[in-house]
Amino acid sequence: MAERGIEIALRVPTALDVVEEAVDLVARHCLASGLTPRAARFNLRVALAEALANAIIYGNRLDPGKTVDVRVVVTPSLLTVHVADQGDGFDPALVPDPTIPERLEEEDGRGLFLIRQLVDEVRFNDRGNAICMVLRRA
Amino acid sequence: MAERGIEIALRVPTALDVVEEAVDLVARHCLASGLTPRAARFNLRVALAEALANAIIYGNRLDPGKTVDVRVVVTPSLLTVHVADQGDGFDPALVPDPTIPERLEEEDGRGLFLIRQLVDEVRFNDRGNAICMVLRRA
Amino acid sequence: MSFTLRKDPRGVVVIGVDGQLIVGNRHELKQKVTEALDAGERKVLVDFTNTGYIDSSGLGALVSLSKKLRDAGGELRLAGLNEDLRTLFELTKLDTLFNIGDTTEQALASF
Amino acid sequence: MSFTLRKDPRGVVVIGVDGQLIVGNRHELKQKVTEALDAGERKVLVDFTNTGYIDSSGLGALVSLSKKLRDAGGELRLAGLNEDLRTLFELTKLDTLFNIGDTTEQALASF
Ligand SMILES: Nc1ncnc2c1ncn2[C@@H]1O[C@H](COP(=O)(O)OP(=O)(O)O)[C@@H](O)[C@H]1O
Ligand SMILES: Nc1ncnc2c1ncn2[C@@H]1O[C@H](COP(=O)(O)OP(=O)(O)O)[C@@H](O)[C@H]1O
Repeated sequence: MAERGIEIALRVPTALDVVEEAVDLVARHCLASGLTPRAARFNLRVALAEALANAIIYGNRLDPGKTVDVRVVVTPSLLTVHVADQGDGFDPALVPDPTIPERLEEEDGRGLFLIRQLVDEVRFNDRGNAICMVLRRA
Repeated sequence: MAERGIEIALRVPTALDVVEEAVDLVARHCLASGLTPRAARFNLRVALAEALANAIIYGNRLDPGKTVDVRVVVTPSLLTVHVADQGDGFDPALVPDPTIPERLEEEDGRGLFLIRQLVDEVRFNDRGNAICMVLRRA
Repeated sequence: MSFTLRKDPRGVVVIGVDGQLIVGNRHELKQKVTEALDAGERKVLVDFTNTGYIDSSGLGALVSLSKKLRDAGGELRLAGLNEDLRTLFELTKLDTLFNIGDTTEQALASF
Repeated sequence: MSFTLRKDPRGVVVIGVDGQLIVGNRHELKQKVTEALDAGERKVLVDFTNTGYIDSSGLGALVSLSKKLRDAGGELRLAGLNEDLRTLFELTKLDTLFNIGDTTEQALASF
């Protein structure tokens, strides 16, 4: 694998039916860039699908006039996936743990939790409309 | 297929060994965006590989400090692939036809010709460091 | 992204998830199970043998359907999860909430 | 991206192109053929049965090798091109320059 890889950026329309294609594209690229097969197939796919769904539904509120920007940066040791929507953002610190007994039977609220479990590091911008997920390469 | 597809952009390092990965990525995306399998597998692949090789060799003159930008735009009827290098550009009108008898045994000079044969439209920017290749969708 | 439905002779409605269970189709699954419930069914098995992916919305749909069936004196069970899908249930601790069979046959036999 | 070399009992050096013949490896092919020429060989067949892709540099390398062999009283022939690869030769009119066999066997039999 090249130390200095291809950097890809996707402009994704605000539509849930393109999430799969976007995830496919990024997962293949990450696999080619040295992410382990299991991490590319599972950790990255799940985390990116959740981040995209949140960006489309909560961030852009399904407004077809808005888009979601995805950017993947590969360095020798890390893969960083940025997902930015055009919404108002939110405060991730206010999202409760969905695995505590009182919340276990809630229908929603597992997306962000799964992302945090599946990638090595999660960061947000101050406004809260851009998430950055870091995965260690093979 | 979504009418309004995902737009992808790649920043490709000036290195011949990443051409294949970049072509793979774009070809898959174009196939998913409604390009015919034959055009995605053959016409687009060959044209993009030639454009990238030219951008890396003649445009960026193999300077690892430079990059090549690839952008794919999908509209309902067309797929447009832009390849821009950071070189001085050239005048494509001065490139001779490699199929005339006097030139048939030349070693080089078939890249641009193949591109023109394989895509539906070819345009350059004024400086000549960015090529735009248009393919009709299925 | 579709669901198949069959009634097992042992009195269990088996719903197969073909492809994915995600935010885009979870309502369809909810509708299918609710219809079965309205028709008097109380035992539902969701079969993930042919499922590639479940997102957090899909997990949530299963949680709410499970509760609904339990409230009606029934039960929702799961089977056929591959390693990746099972990991999703473990990470979210939903493996403690569901009866998860390795295979459909095993789940049916013990229902 | 490698080349296999064998000597056919009929006196032809057969070079197989595994994967691709492109700007990045065309020099390797040139070297292999030049070495064969230096060793006295005059009949060379390039076998593309296992080749996925040839770029314009690869085509150019074949043109110059063909000329080199012809100048030495020999010949370079091609075989095993799939439909896509054959199209490349047709578009560039190089199909008029080369003797192209459908299969390696056919090309060898008629060399
Ligand atoms: N991109 C975003 N923009 C605005 N709010 C968001 C965004 N992502 C998540 N949220 C908020 O965080 C909450 C929790 O998200 P998540 O854990 O993914 O669960 P769910 O999507 O099931 O609600 C959401 O309900 C939403 O209020
Ligand atoms: N991106 C580019 N920047 C500068 N010059 C270019 C570029 N692309 C092509 N050229 C010029 O056009 C010529 C013809 O290119 P091409 O038809 O691809 O054949 P070849 O690559 O075999 O020379 C090149 O030799 C080069 O001088």
